[in-house]
Amino acid sequence: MDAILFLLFATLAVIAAINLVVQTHPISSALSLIGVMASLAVLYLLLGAEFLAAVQLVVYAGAIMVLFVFVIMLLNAGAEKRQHSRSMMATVLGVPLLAGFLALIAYLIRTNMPKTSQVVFGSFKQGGPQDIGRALFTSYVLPFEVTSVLILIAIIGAVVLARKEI
Amino acid sequence: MQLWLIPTIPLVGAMINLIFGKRLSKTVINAVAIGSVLFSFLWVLKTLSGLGSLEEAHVERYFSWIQSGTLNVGWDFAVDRLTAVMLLVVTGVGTLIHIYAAGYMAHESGYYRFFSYLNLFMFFMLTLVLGANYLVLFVGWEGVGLCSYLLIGFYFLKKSAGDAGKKAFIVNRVGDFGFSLAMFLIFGLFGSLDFGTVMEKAKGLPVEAGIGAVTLICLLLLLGATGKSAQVPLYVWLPDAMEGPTPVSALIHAATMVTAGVYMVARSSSLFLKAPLAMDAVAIIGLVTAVLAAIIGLAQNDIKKVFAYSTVSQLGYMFLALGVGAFSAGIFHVVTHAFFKALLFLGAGSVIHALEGEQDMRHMGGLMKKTPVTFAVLLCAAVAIAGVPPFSGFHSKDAILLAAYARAPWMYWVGVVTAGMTAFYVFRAIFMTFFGKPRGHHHPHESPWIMLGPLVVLAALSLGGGYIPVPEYLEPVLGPLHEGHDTMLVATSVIAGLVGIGLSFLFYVMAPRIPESIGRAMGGVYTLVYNKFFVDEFYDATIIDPIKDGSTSVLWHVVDQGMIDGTVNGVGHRARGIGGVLKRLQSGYIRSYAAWVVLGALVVIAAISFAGGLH
Amino acid sequence: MPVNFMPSGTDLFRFMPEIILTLAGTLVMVLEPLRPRGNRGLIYAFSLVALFAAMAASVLSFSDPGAAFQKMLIIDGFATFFRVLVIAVGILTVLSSHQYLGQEKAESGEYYALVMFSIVGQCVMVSANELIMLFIGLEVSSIATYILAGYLRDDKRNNESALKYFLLGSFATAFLLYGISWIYGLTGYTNLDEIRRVLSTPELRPSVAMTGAAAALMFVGFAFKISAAPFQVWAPDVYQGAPAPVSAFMSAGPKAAGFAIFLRVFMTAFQPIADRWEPIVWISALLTMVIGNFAALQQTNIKRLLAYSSIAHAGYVLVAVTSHSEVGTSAAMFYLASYAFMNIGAFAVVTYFSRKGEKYLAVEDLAGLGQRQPGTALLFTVFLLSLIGVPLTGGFFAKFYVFKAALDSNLIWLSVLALLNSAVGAYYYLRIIVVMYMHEPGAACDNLPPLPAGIRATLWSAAVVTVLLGIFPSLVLDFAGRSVGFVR
Amino acid sequence: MPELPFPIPATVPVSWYLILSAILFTLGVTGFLIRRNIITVFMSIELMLNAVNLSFVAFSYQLKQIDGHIYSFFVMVVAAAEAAVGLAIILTVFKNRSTLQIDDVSSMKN
Amino acid sequence: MMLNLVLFLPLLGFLAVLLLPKETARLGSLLVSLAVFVLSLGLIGPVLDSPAAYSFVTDNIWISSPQIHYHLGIDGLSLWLVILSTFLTPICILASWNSIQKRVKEFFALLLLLEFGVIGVFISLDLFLFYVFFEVSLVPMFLLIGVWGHDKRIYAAVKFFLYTLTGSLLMLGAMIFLYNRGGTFDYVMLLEMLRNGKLALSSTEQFWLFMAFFLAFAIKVPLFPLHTWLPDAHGEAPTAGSIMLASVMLKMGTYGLVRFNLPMFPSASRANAGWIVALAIIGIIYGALVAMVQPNMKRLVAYSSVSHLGFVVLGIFSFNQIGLDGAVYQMLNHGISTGALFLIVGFLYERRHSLEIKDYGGVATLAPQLATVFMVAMLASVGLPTLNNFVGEFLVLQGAALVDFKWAVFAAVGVILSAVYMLWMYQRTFFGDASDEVKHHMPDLTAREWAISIPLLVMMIWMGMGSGGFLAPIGASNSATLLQTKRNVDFQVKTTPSVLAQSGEIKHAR
Repeated sequence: MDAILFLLFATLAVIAAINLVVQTHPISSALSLIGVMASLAVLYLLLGAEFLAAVQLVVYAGAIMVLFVFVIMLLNAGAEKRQHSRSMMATVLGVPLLAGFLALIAYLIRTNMPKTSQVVFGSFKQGGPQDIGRALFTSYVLPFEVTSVLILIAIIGAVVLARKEI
Repeated sequence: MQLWLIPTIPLVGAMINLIFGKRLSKTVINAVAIGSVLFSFLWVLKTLSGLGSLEEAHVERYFSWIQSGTLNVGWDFAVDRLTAVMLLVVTGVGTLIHIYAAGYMAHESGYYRFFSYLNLFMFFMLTLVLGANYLVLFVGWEGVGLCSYLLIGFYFLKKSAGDAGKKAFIVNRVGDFGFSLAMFLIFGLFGSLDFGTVMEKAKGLPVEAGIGAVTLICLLLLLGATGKSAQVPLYVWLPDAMEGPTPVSALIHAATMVTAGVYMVARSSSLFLKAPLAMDAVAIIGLVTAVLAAIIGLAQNDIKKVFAYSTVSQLGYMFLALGVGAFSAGIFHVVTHAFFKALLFLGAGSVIHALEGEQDMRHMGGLMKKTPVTFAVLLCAAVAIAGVPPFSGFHSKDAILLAAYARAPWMYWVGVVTAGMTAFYVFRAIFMTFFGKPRGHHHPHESPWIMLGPLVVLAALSLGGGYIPVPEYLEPVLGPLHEGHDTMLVATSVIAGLVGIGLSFLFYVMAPRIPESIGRAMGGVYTLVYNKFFVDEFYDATIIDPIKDGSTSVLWHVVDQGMIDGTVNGVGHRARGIGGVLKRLQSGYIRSYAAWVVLGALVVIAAISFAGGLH
Repeated sequence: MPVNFMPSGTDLFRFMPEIILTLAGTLVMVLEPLRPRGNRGLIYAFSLVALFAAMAASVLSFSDPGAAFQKMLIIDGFATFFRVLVIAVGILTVLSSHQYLGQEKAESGEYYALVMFSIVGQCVMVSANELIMLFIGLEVSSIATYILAGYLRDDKRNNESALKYFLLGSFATAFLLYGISWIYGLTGYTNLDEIRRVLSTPELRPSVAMTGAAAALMFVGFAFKISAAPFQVWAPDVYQGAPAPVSAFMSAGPKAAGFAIFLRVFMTAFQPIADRWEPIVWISALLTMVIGNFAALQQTNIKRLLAYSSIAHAGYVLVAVTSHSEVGTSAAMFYLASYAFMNIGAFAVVTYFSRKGEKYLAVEDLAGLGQRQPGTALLFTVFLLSLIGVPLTGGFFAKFYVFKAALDSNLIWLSVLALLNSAVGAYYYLRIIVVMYMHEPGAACDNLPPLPAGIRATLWSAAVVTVLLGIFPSLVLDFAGRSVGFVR
Repeated sequence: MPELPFPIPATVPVSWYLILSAILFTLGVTGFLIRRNIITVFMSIELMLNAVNLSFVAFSYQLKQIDGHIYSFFVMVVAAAEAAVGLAIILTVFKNRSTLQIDDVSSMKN
Repeated sequence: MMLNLVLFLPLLGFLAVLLLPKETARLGSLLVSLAVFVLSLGLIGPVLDSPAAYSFVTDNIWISSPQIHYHLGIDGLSLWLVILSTFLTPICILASWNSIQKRVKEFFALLLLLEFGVIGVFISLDLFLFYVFFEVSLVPMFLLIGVWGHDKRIYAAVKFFLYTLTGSLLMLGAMIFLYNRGGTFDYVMLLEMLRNGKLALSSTEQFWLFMAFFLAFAIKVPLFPLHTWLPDAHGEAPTAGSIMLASVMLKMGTYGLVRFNLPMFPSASRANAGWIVALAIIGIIYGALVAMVQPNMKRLVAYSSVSHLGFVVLGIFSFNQIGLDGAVYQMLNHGISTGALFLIVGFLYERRHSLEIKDYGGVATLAPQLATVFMVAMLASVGLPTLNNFVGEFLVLQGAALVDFKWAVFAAVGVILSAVYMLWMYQRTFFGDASDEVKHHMPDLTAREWAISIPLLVMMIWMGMGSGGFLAPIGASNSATLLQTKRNVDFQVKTTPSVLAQSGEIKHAR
């Protein structure tokens, strides 16, 4: 059952990701990305990351992706124009590079990761909000606080770059 | 005995004239110039009389010059009998020529400069003969070369004068090249450059059979001597040197400086005696020079050039003497030659003075009446050089020829033929100048007595100088002359001289057509001789032009600018080229940049994961 | 795991510089709407005060060195060295920005706040002892810098610069993160000391190949930040396009911080597999030097030229890193310090000279500066000579220590190549000197405004430090030498 | 449940998750390299970050630790901040150039 | 203290001249340089007392880690070179008195900075300190050429800088290597360690270290084929720049060879002497031949420097007292005589504003004093006895001849050629008829010009006639150097003159 769920959503994620890559219209890509995120949320659940699965859906797929869609709409971005690609490097080297990259990483994982440790749904139970919250406000209190600076910067950035007059 | 005063006084004179001369009157300049040389002469006399018989060399050491490791060279002067003879000739003839020059140069600009240079020359010449080691000799050696350069180029507005001066200096440099190499070997071999030490040690060496160190030294010294004394193959500068004022030709290029080579070889006689091969080389070079110059002299029309070739030829005689081991005969000839050749030049100067600068004998003639004193003194010089007994040239030439016969008869015969030619061309000059009808448009006038006075003195010496017992005096230094007194041989050479005079009389007084027809008949040869066997042209074509062109087009343009600088600039250019390629990597496209990142990541991961460490 | 929600006093004390800067940045934002119309000097002065206070705090915090926040941070000599350095960079940046922003009519509190936040990020980076902390510090610093690069939003070059920096930066950060995740997965830790312990204990040791791959992925991220080849591609475009003071800032502050984390991670956590990464860094160092120096030869835009030069200098620092010894680390620290000052000095001249809209950026525009403004030209010359590495400047000792470290570790070929590279590098710096002094003054040198006080202060302080480092390098080097003992 | 022609394991190893993560990461990179719309390129980065997150969570599961979750959480926060700033930058680019073609933003080069 | 004063007074002068108003620059720098000169004369006495040891030693630690000493000292080798530098600087300042009209202050200040650098080079006893000064002297010269030079000045200046920098960087690498092996940069300590075997270098190491040092110095010398920066630099430099470059800066290379290469890497020095001598001899002849056909006076003199410096290198690598003494003496001689030549070419340039020989002719008529001064300098340069160059060339050739007579033969060809190019140039410049341009622009020497020329002329004659006083300290310090090169030498070059060997009579000490 676990395996089927994994295979199902993994396939879904990969298909959505491929769709993201092959679609020329940014809106289609954005929707595909949301698909990927949703599939991943399921996989997170399988791995026992309940809180993350929720955040993935609510914050990531919800809030962040809405921002993307909003900007796409705002800019009225249409489909990519079919034009000759000018990035020589990307055009020539792109596919072999990527294939090589994936093969390399996959090979490393296949040969080096233990094959015995199976993912069993429900065997890992510390992924709930309570555990996360405790960790965040004890061991990880500093990064947590520092991320607030990050958010502040993001706000300032948006203000600086988007407002009318300085 | 204050030997240092002998050269220094002329130096002081030179400096005074050089620095203040522009503001001094001619009288003062004369007084300084002639006075200083005269003083030197007198001081020489005083010194020599004070030194007595001079069986041993008298050495004076002043201060250290170069001191490095085992090399220790000082400013040392020495007098022995050889030096004494040279000193007397140099200061004596020098004084006379200075006096003459005061008259000859009276109307030239740069008067002070001329006398300054002339005095400077005296300084260096005296240093040359007084030096007690090779290096001090070399100082004089180079110094006289410098003065020669300055005086030849005295009329520097004329390009030919500048060229001639430069040529003299450079050709001499080639000789000096040999001389300095010889010095290095001498120091290497003997550990010293002092004449005394070197000669002492040389006497202990065995006679060399092949080309050993001593022979090499002697050959290199010979190279030096051929430069200074205008021997084959380096004689080419001397005829050109006639661009200088005539007193210069007389003093430097006839009487004194050019004999420095002879002096130097004589000075090194102990070395040469150990190197028979080198001796032969000296003799043969002397002979070849004597003959070659005499032949060229036959066909020259410029009166000074005739005498110049004659000088070369006579110097060849001296070398012949040295080469056959008759060192004292060589020096004897130096002395007599100084008298009669100085006289010939000064007389020629008087003629030129009379004709206001004309030097071409074809435009002279019939001067006997107009300039009787000049004619008389020149005639004295001519009979002396022609070897007519009992005048001075006869004695010295005779000594040389006899010594040559003792060495190898064929040398004697060549010498005799040369003597005949010498007599011929000298008298040719006399006849063309003083006999016949005037061929120029000038109004000749006799020279003033300030010029004629020295001529007369020299004439007396030319006539009677042969009775000065120079070879005998030099015996302690240069060894005795081994000559059998063979009357037949003496007679033959005298006859050769007389035949030469007779032919000359026939050709240039009795039947002036003959030379022309001979010249026509012998067309090619005549052209060859007239053009001095094209030696200058040969040197130009084989040495000078290739060096100049090669330096310009190959070394400078190809090697320096092309190869070396080309490489350097090429590296720079290549670097910029690489830069041009590398900056093309920055295409400006974000996706390309990302591709670089991916490529880099791939390589880095693969390398770290699989390649492992280098160690 | 005994944990407290409230951090202890010691923790806060050791974290004081960041706190000061964060509060100051926030305060600036608060003050911004309240400031009197047209008077920007107040914020400028306030930022300076805050930065000086932060510098004092970081010096002060070193009086009680140690870890903070459950070993998230470690305040040691190394951290203090770089904290002081990046704050000093911040001070010089603020000094040289004031007039620039004024002339571009873009002065606002946000700019200073962003500079300070970026420095907070860098301070966190250099004192981070934990990969996640390091990552967050890096992001704080980077995101603030992305915005600064595009600060003049109506300027096309600024936009392009920001976009390129942002996209590629995020891209590289993803690689870094991927690497971090692997390291976490393989060792179970993100604490550097723990990672080192695991990697150096044979029975705990995970697969070397995969650890290596993880290290490689992290290397990609770091190399990108320090613009090491082949990840240097973004730097010229970004430096060229960003506002001049920001370029100065980027090439000094974030770069130094990037090197700091690179050094700390690789010298601490990955020291056990040093023989694996050393060759990579060797090649990368060489490529970086070559690309930087050679590509700079043909540049005509002075900002772009300085960008390539900054790449080349990263190469020299990498030579020091390659030697992976304590000597090498201290050499790298010295290099970064002296480079920061000379480079900010050079950029400050560019900032001053380019004038409104950065009109005058061609090298040729500098023609005759030596006559028109001898003082400025002299200072610029000092910086350029230092960049060349002429003795009696900091740049010389920087190179010297790098070569010394490399030869110490027997990297003879790399040293020789680095030496030759620095000869190549001399050419393009010389060209600037040549133009300044040996060309006839051109139009660009007419009507030069007087040197503004801020830039004057930047130039002089940078020059004084450069020369001081050139005569008494021990001042800094001794401290660096004492601070490189990572292994506790 | 009907028999399948090939046996389906009841569970899958953690490494499968990791491989999925690798595939997604690579697809993200692919998107970055081949897409020409700036926004899509940006979304590719988000995809890469998601892949990383998956990797974190998988490792966290394997190690039976919670830390990986925390890291994922921070990555999300960072991604959010990046998204805000990144989209703002994209907006300014669009305002100045009226284009979202990534290859058009290449005025500085060489 | 004295030595420190001599070193730092020019630096203080540099700063002072920069800060003082423009009008005082000339006089101020002249006074400073004269003061330095007078002070430097005070160095002579103590050095003459113990020329083989270092006098006026200052040894402090400058930088603690890596330990770098501020170690100064002066011995017989460096004494005259320091004096030469201090002697020529006031001459350069006077020579530029009128000819420099733009950016006056900077010019004179840079001359003083240059003096600081070159003095430092000659008295540093710490490798690192030496390197620092070696490089520091580069910058003022670069600017002197580049700012105040002639048409192609920029190319020349950059070429000069890059050439020299490239070589010296490799030397820096070698120095660091030595430090890593020996633990110190201090020259005296390193030498001691090399002597007693505490620091043993394998022959490969010695070879590469030798090469690194050699390359740096050979570029500076410059030795064929690394010389092509020199004609450009000289051709384009202002008069003072040319003088300092030729007279002092080239000596930094040969000084380095004697000071560092020979004693520190004795066996490598001996092993490589063969090809180095070959290059030196090629340089002698090649430089002379190329000089001969130069149309530009300064370039001609520059190529003549290549030739003359070839003699110096030849003497150094002869490995005997005579050759080495000659080489060091020749450094000084070349400094004086070539300096004088450049000076007088500068006089000509100030009058006619051309360096092309073809633009001259007939100068001797119009300016006989100028012609005379040039004549003397030229004669010194061609090695006329009684003038200085002769002594050096003679010693070098003698020293070379003692090792291998062929060396002397080839090298002596250069002496012939030197007369060729110099006299030819002299003839074309000074003899013949003067063109109108020359006639109108050729006043004779002024009092100031005489004042600069006379010291040089006096030195030429003094050094040519009485070399003893100069050679004594040089010889003492050289014999110490030679002693050092004889230690730990695992093999010897053939030092028996092949020619002399045959006569079997050679029994003299070398």
